[in-house]
Amino acid sequence: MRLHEYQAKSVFADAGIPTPDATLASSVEEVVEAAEEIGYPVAVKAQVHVGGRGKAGGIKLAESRDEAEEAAESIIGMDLKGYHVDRVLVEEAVDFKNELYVGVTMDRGEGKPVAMVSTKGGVNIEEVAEEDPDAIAREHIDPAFGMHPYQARKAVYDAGVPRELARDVASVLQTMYQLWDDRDASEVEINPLMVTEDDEIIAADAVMNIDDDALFRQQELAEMEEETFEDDLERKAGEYGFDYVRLSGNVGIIGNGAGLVMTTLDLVDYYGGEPANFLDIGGGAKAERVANALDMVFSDENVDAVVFNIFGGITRGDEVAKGINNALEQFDEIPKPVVVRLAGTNAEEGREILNDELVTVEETLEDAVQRTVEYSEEEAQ
Amino acid sequence: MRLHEYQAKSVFADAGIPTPDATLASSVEEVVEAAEEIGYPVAVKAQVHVGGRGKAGGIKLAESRDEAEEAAESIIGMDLKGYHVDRVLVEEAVDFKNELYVGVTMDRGEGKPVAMVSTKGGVNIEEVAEEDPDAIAREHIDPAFGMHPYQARKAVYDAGVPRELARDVASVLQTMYQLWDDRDASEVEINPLMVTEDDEIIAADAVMNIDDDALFRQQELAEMEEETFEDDLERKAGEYGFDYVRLSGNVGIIGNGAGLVMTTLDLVDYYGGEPANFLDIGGGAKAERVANALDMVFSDENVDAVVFNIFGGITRGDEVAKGINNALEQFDEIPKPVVVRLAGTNAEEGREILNDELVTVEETLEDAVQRTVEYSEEEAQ
Amino acid sequence: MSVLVDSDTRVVVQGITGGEGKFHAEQMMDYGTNVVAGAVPGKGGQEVNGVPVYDTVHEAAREEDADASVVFVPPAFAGDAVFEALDAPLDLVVAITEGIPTQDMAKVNKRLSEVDTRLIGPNCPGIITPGEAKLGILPGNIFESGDVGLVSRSGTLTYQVVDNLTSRGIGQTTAIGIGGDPIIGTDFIDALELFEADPDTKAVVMCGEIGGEDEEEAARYIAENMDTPVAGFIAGRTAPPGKRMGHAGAIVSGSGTGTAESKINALNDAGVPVGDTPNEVADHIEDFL
Amino acid sequence: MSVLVDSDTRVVVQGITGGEGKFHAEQMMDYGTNVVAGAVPGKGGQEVNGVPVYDTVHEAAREEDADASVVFVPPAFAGDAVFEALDAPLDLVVAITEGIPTQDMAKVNKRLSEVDTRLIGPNCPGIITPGEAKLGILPGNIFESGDVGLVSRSGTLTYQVVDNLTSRGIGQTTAIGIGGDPIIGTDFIDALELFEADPDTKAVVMCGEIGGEDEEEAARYIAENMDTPVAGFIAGRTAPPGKRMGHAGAIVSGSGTGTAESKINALNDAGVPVGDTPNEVADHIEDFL
Repeated sequence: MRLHEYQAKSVFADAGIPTPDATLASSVEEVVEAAEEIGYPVAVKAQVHVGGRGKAGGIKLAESRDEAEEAAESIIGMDLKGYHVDRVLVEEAVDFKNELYVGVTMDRGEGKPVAMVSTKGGVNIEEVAEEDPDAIAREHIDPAFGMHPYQARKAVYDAGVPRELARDVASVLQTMYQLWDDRDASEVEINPLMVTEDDEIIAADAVMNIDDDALFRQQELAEMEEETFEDDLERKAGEYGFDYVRLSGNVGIIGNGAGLVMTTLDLVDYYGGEPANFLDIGGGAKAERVANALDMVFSDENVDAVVFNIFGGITRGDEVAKGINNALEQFDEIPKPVVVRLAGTNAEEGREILNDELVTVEETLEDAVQRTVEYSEEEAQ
Repeated sequence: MRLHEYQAKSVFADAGIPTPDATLASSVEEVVEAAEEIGYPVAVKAQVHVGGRGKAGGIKLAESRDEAEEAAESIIGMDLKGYHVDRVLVEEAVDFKNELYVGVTMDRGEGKPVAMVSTKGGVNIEEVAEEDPDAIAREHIDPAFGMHPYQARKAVYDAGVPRELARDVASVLQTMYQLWDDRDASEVEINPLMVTEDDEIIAADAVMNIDDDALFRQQELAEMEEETFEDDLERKAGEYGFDYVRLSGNVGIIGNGAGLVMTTLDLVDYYGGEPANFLDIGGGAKAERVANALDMVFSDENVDAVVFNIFGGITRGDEVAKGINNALEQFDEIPKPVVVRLAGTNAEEGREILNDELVTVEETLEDAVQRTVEYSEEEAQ
Repeated sequence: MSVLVDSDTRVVVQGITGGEGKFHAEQMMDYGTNVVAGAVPGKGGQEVNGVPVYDTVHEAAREEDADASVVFVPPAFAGDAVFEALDAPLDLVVAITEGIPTQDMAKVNKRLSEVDTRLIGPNCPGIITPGEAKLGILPGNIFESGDVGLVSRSGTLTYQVVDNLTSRGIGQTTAIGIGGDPIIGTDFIDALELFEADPDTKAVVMCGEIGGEDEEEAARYIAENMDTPVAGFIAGRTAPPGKRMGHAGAIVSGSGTGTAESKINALNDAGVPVGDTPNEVADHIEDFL
Repeated sequence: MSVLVDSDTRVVVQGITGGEGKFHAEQMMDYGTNVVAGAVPGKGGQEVNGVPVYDTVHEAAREEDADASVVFVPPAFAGDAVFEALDAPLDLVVAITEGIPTQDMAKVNKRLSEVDTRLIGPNCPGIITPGEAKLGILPGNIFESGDVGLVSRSGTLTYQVVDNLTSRGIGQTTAIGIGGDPIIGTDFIDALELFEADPDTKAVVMCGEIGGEDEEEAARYIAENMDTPVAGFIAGRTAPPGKRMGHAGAIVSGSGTGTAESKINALNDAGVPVGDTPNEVADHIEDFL
């Protein structure tokens, strides 16, 4: 789960990290009111989960009431890389002489968190990492001990943060690790951490991503999740409890197990088709889940044909077959061609049950995918 | 720092551990009022830092108003093993079918905390440890990870706590470890943890000792420290910042460094004298500390003679000598004979400075102690 | 022969009284696995499928001389269950549970560096030595005893590849599902090392997927240390960056690390042929044998 | 010869800009100790007594090739300072600071089990190899180079015993003050092991005190592993139970463990003569040589 900038900033501010004066607004009037209250210049910033908001026109600086109005009008309601902008953060524009980067993330390779500090803030840190890796000081944290104070200091000094700022930046980093740890974050980041002329530091942006698997014990953060901002189909997948990713093609894909579904996608591509989605119904799926999965792909207007690929381990082929039959029997006409491939536990029983007036049955993965791609090409014409 | 029972219980209760209804009282009237409010039977318990309060008459059960009055009269104002009882805890007397023990302490040998559970609660756990060590389940905790939930369960099951109580007792133990860790405790203990007829558990006593060295970061607990209950001389030592222990003899002992002071005590004993105190003035002592130390031992009515034993490392002999001269010159008459032995850094310079009209100077530790013991015997006559 | 588990392995099932635990304990026993105990706090003294249940893993290990466990404990408590098994200590812990918080696993990972116990998983189908024992949820019937070792980050994809092998008469020494999470116990290199040391394993299938750099590191390991031939498969060639493909670990980061292309190239550079389809993997293995 | 430190040891002083740190850095240098750097956060770039100061121990170690440190950091920050030195990593860390919270030391103790660094202290006077180097606050002038190793939980008591030795012309190989806290790095056994292995150490003095069971364990170690003769001293024979005698570790528990009597008996049983006075310890050592 990714927090919005305004949410992350409020979490950071509560923990004692300095953030600019800011107000959330969802109308032009509210933006102007907030801007007048805060005083110019202000930044008007779209609150959507999209990287590179600035370049895409989602962040505008306003020096006056007119400019604030203008910024609000152009941003509120805009479509930013597919996301509709409902709300903006109106924020004091901070004068700065320098931009730093501080963040904590999980280093998969090491299996432990890593704290990072750089004096090259304000730009994409992944670019810095590629072009000038030495510009980022990294300090791995032992998750049993947590971050020792000396580690925060070391990262800050190693990064070359000026000595007069070191104590404050180290303190921010220590707080960020604490948040990372306490809140089950997968990532926390301030980029840029601005340095003012008076050597004050202030978090001009804020990123906080929470481990979805830990939301059960992060109630306060879980409640911040805002469904309205998500893709409709992805929301539906969330309700059904599917792992789902929407893609740009026209071949709907349903399967059990992430690796197998990914492989099905790859085979669709391999045989010249274009995957419309990743949909994993998980293990041990019963009839209702099967029907829900079909509902998902049928709801996607881009889908022209569907491949249903099940390798039964826990999942039983006859259960799946029944589910498919039941789900499809409710239609007067099947909306899109469905190809089913069953293997593993009770696969034969399943294939026997499957109503081949409703679906095309194939025995091998390769045949099923090829057939589906053919259907999708026919339908697309 | 040792918390009083009522303080420890309030800390435990705030953390969610069940404790009996109780009110602190400092007069007979208050006791009766509290008892009437709580309902009989109640226990009236002296709040002093003394082990074995019950046997010594510091805990009484009252079934009625008269008995409550009687108990209050006998306990408030009593002298309990040298401690004056100012206050009592009036507490709901809990009906129980069983008494458990739970505690967390530091295992010095292992250098890590150990959680302990026993079904033999209600008696001195150290006696249980000696007579029936297997009756105590011990679980060492890795201080970097803290107590894993399974460790609390394991200790509880290993101790043979009945299965229907296991979850609750494990939860209490987990909470106690958390308190131990969060509050820099050196020891937390509930003995007995009573089990009622309804299989409820309740902390009938509570011990919580805090690491003095960590009080700087335990402000809330540090504020609970109640000077009024302490020995006057020990309080004075606290104000002066000395390590001081009052003993029963008549030879006052001042020295620098715990090991050397202990050795001086031992030598006093070895040469037939009786130490009146342990007083370590610490390293690098300046004139004022020297004067304060002399004030301490002179204030002790039991002291008949004083040995001042300094081995200079950081501490300079000439500084100490000046301090002794200055301190003693303020007296018209030196209240008790003082023997000084200086060795180490600038010892010779120190011995030259020392005013031997005020003090007796000896070169070796053995001679100094022997001479002091002689003085103490003369004075005592 | 086999690696890690065989018919002598004495197994504790953690969470044996839950739905999944009970079902799979029975499945494992039916397959021939030597399940000697269950461990569930508060359920000590009960029996499940004739297997005695203990309150703690320590007690189960002590009383039944167990040396391995399979964890079917819900994600909120699974990290603790793994710690319990590591500290018992057992020799092998197989964690099936999906959805353990990553920070819990980071702590488990730290403990793993301190003990001799091997962890497989979490979020994995388990491990099977065909005809001897399975610890986990793999469907026993698709496996056959033979010469090929298999290691995979994925569950059903493993079954797919095994099916392709078995249907050609190519059996397996042992198959290890290492799991799809970002932080796991046994990784590719650990498994490859075991297979390389096993004289009966004549070839190895390694099924990777997008995310992380374990496949790249495994490729380096293979190039430098392995004589046993390896064929590979990488799922997720068509996955877009920044989207998690089901598995918590299957994600191509924004900076472009973790792509299928990088992994396939690394494997090819190490002399490992990578199949475009699961069936092609079986072709390569057939060539090796 | 000597153990642990000599004139080649390259020393960082942590907290060199504080009053104590500065004073003792100078004292150490006057004694001949090779102090190559100081480490104080925020003071990097300064010089103290001509010694360069760095912001981190890592930097000091890297730039000056240091292998040991002495910690003069206030108790609230000293645990962290020790971690920093352990992780730098240095070979030897000597923590002089008194009053470090016990729970901080329990965490340090855990880290010590993971690294190769040796910690001496905390709450100790340090270590000295007479004529070569001292790391700590011991008064150099009372020591003399010679054949006797010394290990002690106490500071000034050590000086007393050394004085009794030196005044008879008995010099020391190395003297180690292991400190008076309940949780310490190097303990008696560690130190005894070093002396036993040092061919130049012909006899050892071990000064214990009440509290804990380290002396009893050391006695067992001596009986089983040492050829070098050992003489002992135990302070606190007259200490009442339950009262802390200055040192955080010097306390006879209510249950009667940690008494001087128990320690003296254990040492006697191990063939170690225990002096009633410091001077008697010197008598025993004289007999050995």
